[in-house]
Amino acid sequence: MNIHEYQAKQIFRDHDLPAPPGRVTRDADEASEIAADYGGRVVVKAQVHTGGRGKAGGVKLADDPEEAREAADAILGMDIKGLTVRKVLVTPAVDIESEAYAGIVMDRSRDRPVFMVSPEGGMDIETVAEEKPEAIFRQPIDPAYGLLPHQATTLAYRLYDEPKLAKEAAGILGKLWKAYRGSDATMVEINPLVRTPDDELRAIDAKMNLDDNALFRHPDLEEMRDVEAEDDSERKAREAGLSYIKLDGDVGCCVNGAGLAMATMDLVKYYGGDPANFLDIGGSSSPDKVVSALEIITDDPSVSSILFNIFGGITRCDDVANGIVEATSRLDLDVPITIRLTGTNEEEALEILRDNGFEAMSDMDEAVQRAVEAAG
Amino acid sequence: MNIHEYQAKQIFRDHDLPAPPGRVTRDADEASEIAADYGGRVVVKAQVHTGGRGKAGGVKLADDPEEAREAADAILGMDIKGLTVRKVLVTPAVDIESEAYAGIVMDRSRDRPVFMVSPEGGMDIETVAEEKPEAIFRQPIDPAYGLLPHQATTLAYRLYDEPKLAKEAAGILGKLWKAYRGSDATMVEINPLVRTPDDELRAIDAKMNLDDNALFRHPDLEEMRDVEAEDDSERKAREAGLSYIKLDGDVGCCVNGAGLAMATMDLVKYYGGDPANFLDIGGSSSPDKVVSALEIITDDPSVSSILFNIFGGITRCDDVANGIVEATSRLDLDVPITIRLTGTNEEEALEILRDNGFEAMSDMDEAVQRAVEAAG
Amino acid sequence: MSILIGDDTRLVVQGITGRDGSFHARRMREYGTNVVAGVTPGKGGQLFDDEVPVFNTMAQAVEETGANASVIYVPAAFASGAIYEAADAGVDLVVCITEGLPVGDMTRVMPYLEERGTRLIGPNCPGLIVPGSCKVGILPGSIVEEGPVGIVSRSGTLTYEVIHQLTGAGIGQSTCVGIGGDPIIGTDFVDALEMFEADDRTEAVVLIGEIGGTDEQVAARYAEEQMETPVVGFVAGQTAPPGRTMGHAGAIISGSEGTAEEKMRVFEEHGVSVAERPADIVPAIQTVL
Amino acid sequence: MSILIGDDTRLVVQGITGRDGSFHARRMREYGTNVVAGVTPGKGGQLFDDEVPVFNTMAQAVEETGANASVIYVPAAFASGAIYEAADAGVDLVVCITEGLPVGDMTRVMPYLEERGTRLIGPNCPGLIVPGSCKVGILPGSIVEEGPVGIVSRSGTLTYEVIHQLTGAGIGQSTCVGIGGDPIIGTDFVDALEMFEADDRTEAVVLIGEIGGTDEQVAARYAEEQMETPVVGFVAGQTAPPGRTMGHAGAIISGSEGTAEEKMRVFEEHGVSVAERPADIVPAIQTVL
Repeated sequence: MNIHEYQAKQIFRDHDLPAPPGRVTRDADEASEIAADYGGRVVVKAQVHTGGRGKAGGVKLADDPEEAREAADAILGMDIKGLTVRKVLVTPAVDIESEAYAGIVMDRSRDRPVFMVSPEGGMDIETVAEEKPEAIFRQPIDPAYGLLPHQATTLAYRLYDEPKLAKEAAGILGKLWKAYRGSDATMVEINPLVRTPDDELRAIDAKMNLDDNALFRHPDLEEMRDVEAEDDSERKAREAGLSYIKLDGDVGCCVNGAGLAMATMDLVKYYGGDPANFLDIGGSSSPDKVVSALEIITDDPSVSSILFNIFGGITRCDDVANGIVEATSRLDLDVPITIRLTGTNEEEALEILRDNGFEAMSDMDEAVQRAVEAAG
Repeated sequence: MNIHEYQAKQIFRDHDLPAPPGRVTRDADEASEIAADYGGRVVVKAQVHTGGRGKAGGVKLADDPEEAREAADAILGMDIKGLTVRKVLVTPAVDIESEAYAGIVMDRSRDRPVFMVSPEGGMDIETVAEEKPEAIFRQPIDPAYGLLPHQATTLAYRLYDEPKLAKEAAGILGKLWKAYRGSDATMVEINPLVRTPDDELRAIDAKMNLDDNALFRHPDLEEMRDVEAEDDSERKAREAGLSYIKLDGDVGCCVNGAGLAMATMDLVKYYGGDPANFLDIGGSSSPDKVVSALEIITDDPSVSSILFNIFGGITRCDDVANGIVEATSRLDLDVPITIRLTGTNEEEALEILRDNGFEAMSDMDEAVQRAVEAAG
Repeated sequence: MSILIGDDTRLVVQGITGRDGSFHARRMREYGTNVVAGVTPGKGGQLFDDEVPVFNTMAQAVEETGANASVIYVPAAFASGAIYEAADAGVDLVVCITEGLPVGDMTRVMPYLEERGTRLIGPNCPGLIVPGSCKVGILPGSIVEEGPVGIVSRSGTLTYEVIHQLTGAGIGQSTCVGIGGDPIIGTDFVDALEMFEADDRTEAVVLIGEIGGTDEQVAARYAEEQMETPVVGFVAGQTAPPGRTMGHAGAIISGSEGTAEEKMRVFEEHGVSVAERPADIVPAIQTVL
Repeated sequence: MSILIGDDTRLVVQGITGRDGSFHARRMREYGTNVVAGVTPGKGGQLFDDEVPVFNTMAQAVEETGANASVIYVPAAFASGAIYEAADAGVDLVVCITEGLPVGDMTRVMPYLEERGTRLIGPNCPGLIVPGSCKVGILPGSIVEEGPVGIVSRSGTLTYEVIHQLTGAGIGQSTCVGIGGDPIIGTDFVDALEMFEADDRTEAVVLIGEIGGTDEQVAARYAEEQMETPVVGFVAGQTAPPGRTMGHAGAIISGSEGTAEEKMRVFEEHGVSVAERPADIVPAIQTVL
């Protein structure tokens, strides 16, 4: 789960990390009031789930409350990489002597988190990795031990030669690890970690990704989910326990299993069509799930053909068939449906479908071709 | 460092372990008052650093305050395995349905702690190990992971079949691990862990050994040291940074290095003498340490001959020689001293000693023989 | 012959009294798997289906029955605990069907298993099946057939699809292994390929990958350098957008390395036959057999 | 030849600016040890004795100097941290002279080192010396002499005594290793015996044990089963009372196994020549050489 900068900074502050104060608002007038409260120069920052806000004009300096109002007004409603800005963070500006980077990501090839720091902060770490790879320092973390004190110190000396600064940075890295581990994050980043002219260190930007699978033990973090930022249909799918991602095509796909769902999308493309979505109705799917799935697919106006591809294993084909019958009787469907069913309780399913005027096929390629043709 | 039952129980309670309440006193009248406060039956228990209190009569049941006074009066001042009882613990008696054992010790051969439980509690675990080894269950603990929840559960089911009791026991074992780890203990024991007739679990006795090397991070635990229970000379040695253990013989030994000190004692025995002590003056020994060492040795009235055996490495022989000269000028020594010095700055040392009327030898066996003869 | 499981497998079902555990314990027994025990804390002493003893702990189950493998059907919050417990009890193989394990839990589980030499399949996997002999997990027994092809896959139903097509074409399987769709898994492609290479019944291997990570690339290099057995590869997710998690927690493209195109390119580079569609797998296998 | 250290050793001194670290860094350099760097956090950039560069971290020291071994002279509270740091920096050998490390710290250090293949000598040990070539630790260089006898010991000064007597009798040493007196140590008797057995310069080994634990017994069995090189054993603490810690944290008799008598009995049982006194070691070695 992605969270916003202002939320990540709240987690930072809860872990005693030096994130500057800030308040979030959806209103330009309030942005101006916040700026007045802080006094002096502030930064107004778009809160959206994507990088590259700065380049897109989503981050603006404001010298006084009036400028803050103007900045907020310009940013709110802005479209950044397809996402609408609904909130801005107003935060006192910090003087910058130099910028560093500190982050923790999961290294899949080593089955463990890796801590990364670079004295080259402020830009995308991927850009640094390309342009100046020797400026990135990595420390794999033994998950049973966590970040060891000497590792924090060693990383800190990669950023600062001065013992006083290195000591402070080591403390910050230690707390960053605790924030990462304590929140079950899969990614955390301070970029830039700013050194001020009077040698203070400040986390000027904060990014965090939380492990969806671990949210059950963090109800407070689950509340940070920005349901507004989600696509409506994706939210609906999540709430129904379905895995759904909207795409640009016109063939709506309803499949059981993520791998088969991807393979089905690929096959739609292979036969000249364009998949409208990824949708996995999951393992033990009840008729209810099928109803929700069909609702979500038909809510998408681009969909001009619907394809069911079900391989019954734990999923029972008759459950899916019942779901299709139920959903089509409730919804006023005006797009053609192609159904492919095979596996557990296939016979019962075919009978249910036939009894309700549906045809079903058993070959995946044929079904996909039919659905692509139906989309026209 | 050994601590008393009442201190271990305090650590237990700090970790939310079900140790019954109790108060400690040196006074039989106060014991009676405590018993009156608690009301009902109490147990009066000698607080000494040794096992086998029960057999020695150091644990008594008392039905009323007057009996508690009598019990305390009988126990206070009692000698148990050479130790004088100075304090008793007065604690409400608990009804016993069954007794189990739970403990954690360091397993040197595996470099890790091992958790042990047995449904056969109340007696010495060594006795159980001998008489009914199949009733002891062991779980080595991975030090980087600590006691894992399933390990606590598995051990708990070794003690109780009933899920409710096993669940409670698992919680207790988890807290016992935290008490062990959090105190840097080298041993902890609940024996017996009592099941009451109404199915409550209670830690009726508590034993803990703390790692001396880790006390620097537990100033609160360091305060639990019972200096009264230490031999005077051993306390003095500890305060002077010396390693000293009093023995029964008459040849006082002053050696640098624990291994050489043991080998010297062995050699005294080999040549027909009896070592009066183990004494290691340590690595970088100053003249002051030598003075303290000589004071401690000469405080022992059984000593009739003193042997110095010094192999200079980090220890400089001239430092030791100066210490001997200084100490002998301050103390009124009436026992013969045999000195063996070799290694770093040996020549300077010999000169210092000669100048002050001492003779010194360089062969260890000769020196030991001489010291044994001098003891008569 | 087979890999990992077979007639000698003595299986414990962890979570046998739960909804999924009991359902699949029955399916496994029907298939002929030797389910010697079940474990559910607090339900020790019961008999499952009047025959399989249930224990409170894995340690007791293994002591009493000599079990050497376990399969886990417990909720995600308790699944890593079940894996640790199985490892401590000393079984050689642990198959974790449960999905949704926090990745942080898995990072800590892995070194614990490695130190103890315990092999994990999964989590978030369908398990494995040796046609005609033994099934551990949820793979449907009805679609498999004895034969010479080993199958290793990150997917569930896509694997069933492939098996179904192979069986339909008269090509049986030696062992089918679903290694799971999570970013951190116990047994990876290379581990499975190594075992298939050593298995004298397996004459060809189908490797079913998907987007995310670089395990397919590593496997391709391994196949070229260490294997004589031919490998046919398929990669799901050619149309998946970058940066989105496609159902499986591990199926997410970050950077250029995790794309299907790249994986298929590396397959080809290292002599692994690439199947563009699932339906291309059957002819590809017929070619190499 | 020698074991563990030699002319190829490139040593970092951890804690080089401290009292003990600086003193012994000088002694080691005088002896000819190639001290390539020192580490003291916050003192990076200095030169020790105008020649040895000091770094803030072990990682920097190893990167800049290609060091392959380190020796630790830092206070007990920081010593386990220094061991972890050395392991992460990638040196092969870490020698920890510091005494007084909490045993709990050591239990956690050990598996960390094992996973990384880092060898630890100590803690609470005098280190090691190869006469005429290299010294790492605090063993006095003046008492050793090149020769055929390997020495491994849990003690410090007792080892000096034995070396002194051997040298006095004209018997030189191949390598002398003090493994330390703590209950948990990195390299034990068996590890050292294995290396001595493989070392073609070592023709006989003196093993100096003491009360506590069962390492001597394990070593005796190893010597009998795995070694051709003869071993002479000595055990200090024949007169030590049970249950008391004799200076070394590891020297405590608990139960019957840890007594000197038992250890000497097991030595004899397994063909290790037993020296009753230190002075018996020289003739015993002369017999086996």
